[in-house]
Amino acid sequence: MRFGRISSLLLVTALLSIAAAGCEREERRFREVPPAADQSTNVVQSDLQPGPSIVATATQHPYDDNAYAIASGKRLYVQMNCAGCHGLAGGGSIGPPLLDDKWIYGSDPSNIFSTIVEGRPNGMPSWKGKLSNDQVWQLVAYVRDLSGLHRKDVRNSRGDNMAAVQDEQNRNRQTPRSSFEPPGSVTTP
Amino acid sequence: MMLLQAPHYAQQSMIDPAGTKAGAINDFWHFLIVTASIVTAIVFITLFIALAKRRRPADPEAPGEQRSLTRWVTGSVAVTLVIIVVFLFMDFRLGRAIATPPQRTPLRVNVIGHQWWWEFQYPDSATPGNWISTANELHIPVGRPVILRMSARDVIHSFWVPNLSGKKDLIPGHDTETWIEADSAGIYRGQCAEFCGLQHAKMALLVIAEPERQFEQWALGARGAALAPADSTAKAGEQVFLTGGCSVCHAIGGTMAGGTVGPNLTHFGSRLTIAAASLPNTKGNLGGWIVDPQRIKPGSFMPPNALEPDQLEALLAYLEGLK
Amino acid sequence: MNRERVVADVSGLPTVVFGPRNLGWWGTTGFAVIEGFSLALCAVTYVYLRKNYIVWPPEGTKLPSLLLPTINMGIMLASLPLALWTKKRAERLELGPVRIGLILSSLVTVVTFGLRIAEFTALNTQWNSNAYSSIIWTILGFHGTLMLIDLYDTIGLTLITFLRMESKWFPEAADNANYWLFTVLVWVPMYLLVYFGPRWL
Amino acid sequence: MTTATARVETIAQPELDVELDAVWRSRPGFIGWLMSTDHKSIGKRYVATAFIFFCLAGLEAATMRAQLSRPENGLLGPDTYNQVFTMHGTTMMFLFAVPVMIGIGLYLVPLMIGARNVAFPRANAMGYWVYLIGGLLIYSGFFVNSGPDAGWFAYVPLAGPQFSPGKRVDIWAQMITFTEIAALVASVVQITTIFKLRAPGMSLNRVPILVWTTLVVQFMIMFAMPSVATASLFLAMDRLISTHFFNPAEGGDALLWQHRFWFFGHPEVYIMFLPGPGIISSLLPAFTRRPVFGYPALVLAVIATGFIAFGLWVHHMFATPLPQLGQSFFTAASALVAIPNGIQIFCWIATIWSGRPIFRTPLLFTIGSIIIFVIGGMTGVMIASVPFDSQVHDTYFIVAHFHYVILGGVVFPLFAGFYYWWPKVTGRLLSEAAGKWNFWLMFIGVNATFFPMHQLGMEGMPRRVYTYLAGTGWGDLNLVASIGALVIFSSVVVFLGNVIWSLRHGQIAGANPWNADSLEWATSSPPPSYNFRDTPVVGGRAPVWESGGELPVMTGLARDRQQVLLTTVLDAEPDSRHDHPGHTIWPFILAVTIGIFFIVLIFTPWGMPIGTVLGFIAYARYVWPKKRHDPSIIELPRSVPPAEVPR
Repeated sequence: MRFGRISSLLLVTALLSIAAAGCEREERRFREVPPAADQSTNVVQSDLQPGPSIVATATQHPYDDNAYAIASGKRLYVQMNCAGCHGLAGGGSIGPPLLDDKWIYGSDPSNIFSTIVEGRPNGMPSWKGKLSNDQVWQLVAYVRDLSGLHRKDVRNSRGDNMAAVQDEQNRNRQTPRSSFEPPGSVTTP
Repeated sequence: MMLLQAPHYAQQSMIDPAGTKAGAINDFWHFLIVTASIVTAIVFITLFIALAKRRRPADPEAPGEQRSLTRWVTGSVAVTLVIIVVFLFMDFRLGRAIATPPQRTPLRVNVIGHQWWWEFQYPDSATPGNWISTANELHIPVGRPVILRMSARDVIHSFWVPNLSGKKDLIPGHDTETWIEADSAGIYRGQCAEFCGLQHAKMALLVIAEPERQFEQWALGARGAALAPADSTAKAGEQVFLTGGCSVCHAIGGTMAGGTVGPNLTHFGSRLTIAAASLPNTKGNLGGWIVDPQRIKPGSFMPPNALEPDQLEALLAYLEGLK
Repeated sequence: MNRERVVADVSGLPTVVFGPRNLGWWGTTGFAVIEGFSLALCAVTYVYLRKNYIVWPPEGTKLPSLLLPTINMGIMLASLPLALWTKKRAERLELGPVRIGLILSSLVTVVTFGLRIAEFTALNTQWNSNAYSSIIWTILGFHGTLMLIDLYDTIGLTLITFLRMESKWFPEAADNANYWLFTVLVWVPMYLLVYFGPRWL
Repeated sequence: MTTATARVETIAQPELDVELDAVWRSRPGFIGWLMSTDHKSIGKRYVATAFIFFCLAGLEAATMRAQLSRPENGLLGPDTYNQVFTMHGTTMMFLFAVPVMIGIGLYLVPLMIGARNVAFPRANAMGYWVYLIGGLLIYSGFFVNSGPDAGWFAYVPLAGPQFSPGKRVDIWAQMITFTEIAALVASVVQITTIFKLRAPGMSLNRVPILVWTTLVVQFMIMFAMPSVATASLFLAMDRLISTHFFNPAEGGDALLWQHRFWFFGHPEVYIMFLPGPGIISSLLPAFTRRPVFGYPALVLAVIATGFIAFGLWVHHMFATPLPQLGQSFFTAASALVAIPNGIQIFCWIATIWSGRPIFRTPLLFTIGSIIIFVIGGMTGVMIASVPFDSQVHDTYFIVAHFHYVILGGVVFPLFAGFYYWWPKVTGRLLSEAAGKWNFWLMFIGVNATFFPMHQLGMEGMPRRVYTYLAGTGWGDLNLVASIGALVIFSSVVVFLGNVIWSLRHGQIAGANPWNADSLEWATSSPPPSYNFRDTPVVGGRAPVWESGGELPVMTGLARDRQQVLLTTVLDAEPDSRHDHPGHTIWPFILAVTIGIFFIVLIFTPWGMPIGTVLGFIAYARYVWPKKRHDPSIIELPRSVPPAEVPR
């Protein structure tokens, strides 16, 4: 009897968490900038001294669990010509690749956010004022998807493009690693 | 609400034709509705008589009764067949008549469907670099066929201006072609007719049919670069446009702004509507749209822009000046 | 209505019948029709996709190899007399030969199914390379599923003939042979399409 | 086989009834409920489940009508609206219209042809569970904001991997494949049942018309469903493992989906619709006191419709680039389908004309059906025209057209059939007064809702829009349509009340309350678990009327196990006996494993091996024989040729 009650409790909890995951995954947020964004905008790092990333506040951004935001990020990635430097599938060309586990400025969402907003030396332009916070967060979500940092059910499938651009969904997960190497070494992988 | 007040040309109707194709289809519709009404009336009256008659039924198995019923059913089927054949004959004739445009020098326009707006390009064979690129408002000359070469950038859309012509799909991977012709000058509304996602409902367009001379005048202006800002407010607005987020997606001919994600705004001030013919192009509407587009078209790809009041004022002055 | 008038007695009718007289035959045939039509639709898709290309197979895609698939096709065709023999023995209610036939059929199916899995490498392309690759992988996989089902059925039936034999399983053995006939024969045009389509079309 | 002439009349045999019931009855309790393979239980479950889905889809429709009742309404945003309209279409097509007709067929066909059960009772039970799991899957998705939002037709590329991120469309695609499996299983079951289990003497030219329509529909399912099942498989593969069927950049084709979908989608319309005329033809004799006029013409019309239905699909694609010659062919086919449908309507009118109409609720719904269907048929011929269709395609004119067709051809006959067969199923009549309210509210509501939509379409209102501008002038007619939807809603409430009231207080019906002619009325209401004590023998098209209260029967089927009589395909001569396996839990478990296969596959490819292994285990238990019925079996005599039967 007791066992039955516990197991049914577990079952209900499991179902509810599946439901919650489903809800979060499918949400189409159009207007509001998610709450975490405002805090994260304050994570300003100096342009002049990129240095090691600050991983102290590991903010799990809500967009990380949102398939629609990740897909929107992918659209922006192409439209804003991120692909021009980082490669269509994030494989990198002029800019560093986004697929591997080398994260010069950290893989934390807030780090990527400030990388996009503030720009980085050696070519990464600042997108401050060009993109809304929402859009930057979508890009953040997509960049993390490129390296397989999201759970599988929110990740992007293939786009309607050439097969050479591999889909994110069936790519293996990368372990993020904050790199302490000086930025100069990045261009020679 | 001021914002939602629609102009008189918000209406679109296939039974108020203003074009060659729509006119022919409307004539056919008259034939259809008259025939269908007569047939329906006969069937219903027969049914009601059958239900209402109070006489004792004849023996259903009696050979005479059977024979008269058989004759009646056979006759009805034969009449139906005749009507269908006439229908097919008229339909095929109509289909052939409107399949190809009349043999006059047509105007050629490229139509590109985007989620959720229309792009129109007027190729110029003489000077290839001198195309007109505009959005959501298609200018055509009256009385001249216009061949539309259509493609889609993302998903399937369908081009439809009921007063002028039936619809044709825009399908990724398949370029399609259709033609329209306006009989009389006017502004005709059209709308995407194939479900294309979140803002399918607000993916409208206007066809502005003008007499040939007026059209040529418009085309001349549309080919040129944008007007330089007239005053200092507008100048400040240009700066807002170029340094802010706008130029990332929108292009304005003659400036540094060359974004191709959203509509080309070179002659934005002369447009009647904004947001894919969803709102009249007034200063108030435009301001509301720039600041919070997701309230007007939730899900559209235009992001909100948190501009300072004076920045917004300047930007509006600049955009409205782009005649 | 409680009043009944007895006009005949059916207790003398047989319980073991073959072919269309047997219910199982209708089930097998029904699913064979559905599966065959699905495969035909895949073939139509293949031809439909063909017209999107000028070069076939698409540029940069290697032609499929012929050796392994042809061997497999050969084994499948060579096993047809076995299936027909088993079917005939089943119709004569001969248990011993039916058991032998089923065991041999199981072996043949295991071999051909194993070869089928290996056949995917003979396609010389990945399913996610282009539409051509997608459809040939699908055709091969779809038919492979039919083979797997037949394999499973055959082995199960073999076990039943040893462990729980009743005369009603003879018609099942005959239907099992029918299904194998279908599986092999439907593969002949598909084999030509998948392996010679890129060469001829 | 002996020809018994001894007993001309048998008195009631209570001990036989008890014996048969012990063999055929479903076991009590919840597990017994899961185990039942009785076609009557399965049929009732299909109908009840489909009706629940009908109500859900109706609520979705009501929500949409509320949103559209005035311009720029803010009740639903585009995201929610798209999910709601997709769910409405998907539910009505896949979870209501087809299953409800399958269910009615499964309940009635064995009774109408004098059989004890359907041909493959276990597969039949499994089909139901698969359908139920599919419906639960998509609705649980809907309730956690994962409802599909690309339309019930799911056109690629919008439904493809790039433009529909997340799992919404994956769930949809899997549900489609899923419910198609259920429909395909039911088709094999029903075709075999109708061909092999008919009562002796019920040759094909004596089969009730509802059975004919069921047969034709099941054949159509057999050829239509594989098209959409493989297409949804392609879609799921495109989305999950990056195949390129619909990716134009890699040689895929967006139109391929449309062809595959409509090659199913148009026959689907007739799959839903054909049983409706079957119901009408079957109940008209009871309410006109004469056999339906033109039996051969009706049967041929049904078969012709079945064939023509496969030649119409392109008329859903007239706005796509297609060669003109092809369009003309499909125009002609679309217009000509009016002929067989016309034949049916003319035959019904002829039946009423020469009979004496009895105005009970089933007849009212029949008349309503004819009126509404004729209007829908008229607009149907109109839109066969390519130029006219190019104007009204994807507008509210089409919405009006197909709702007229489906309400007139499916829902009204369904209600007529419901009032007609409810006493057979439950033993109690529904209230006539409430039935008349139900009819008039529905008739008025349907016309108020859908007639204005013709005009809206002509005025340019496209389908699938979550809102419209005030200046379009569509507000007033939309408001009328929304009020009409309220009337339909109240009609369904009256119906539900009637059903609940009848279960307790309805008048006891007796075996044949309508004095009808077909075989299901020859057994008690509700029918016993074994349907008929002895196998009825049929001598004409109206066996009950012809028997004059004394049903000819054949005896001799086994009493100690579930045995059925097989007859020959054309003439229904007794041919052999067949043992059914009896009630078992394994169809349910097999369906659950198939569910695991498809659902887990949405999230991980591991669904494939896990589902296959579990499925094989369940399937092994499903087929594995429990015990030998007669151990001496191996030396059984050769099968004997079909016996001669007195006719």
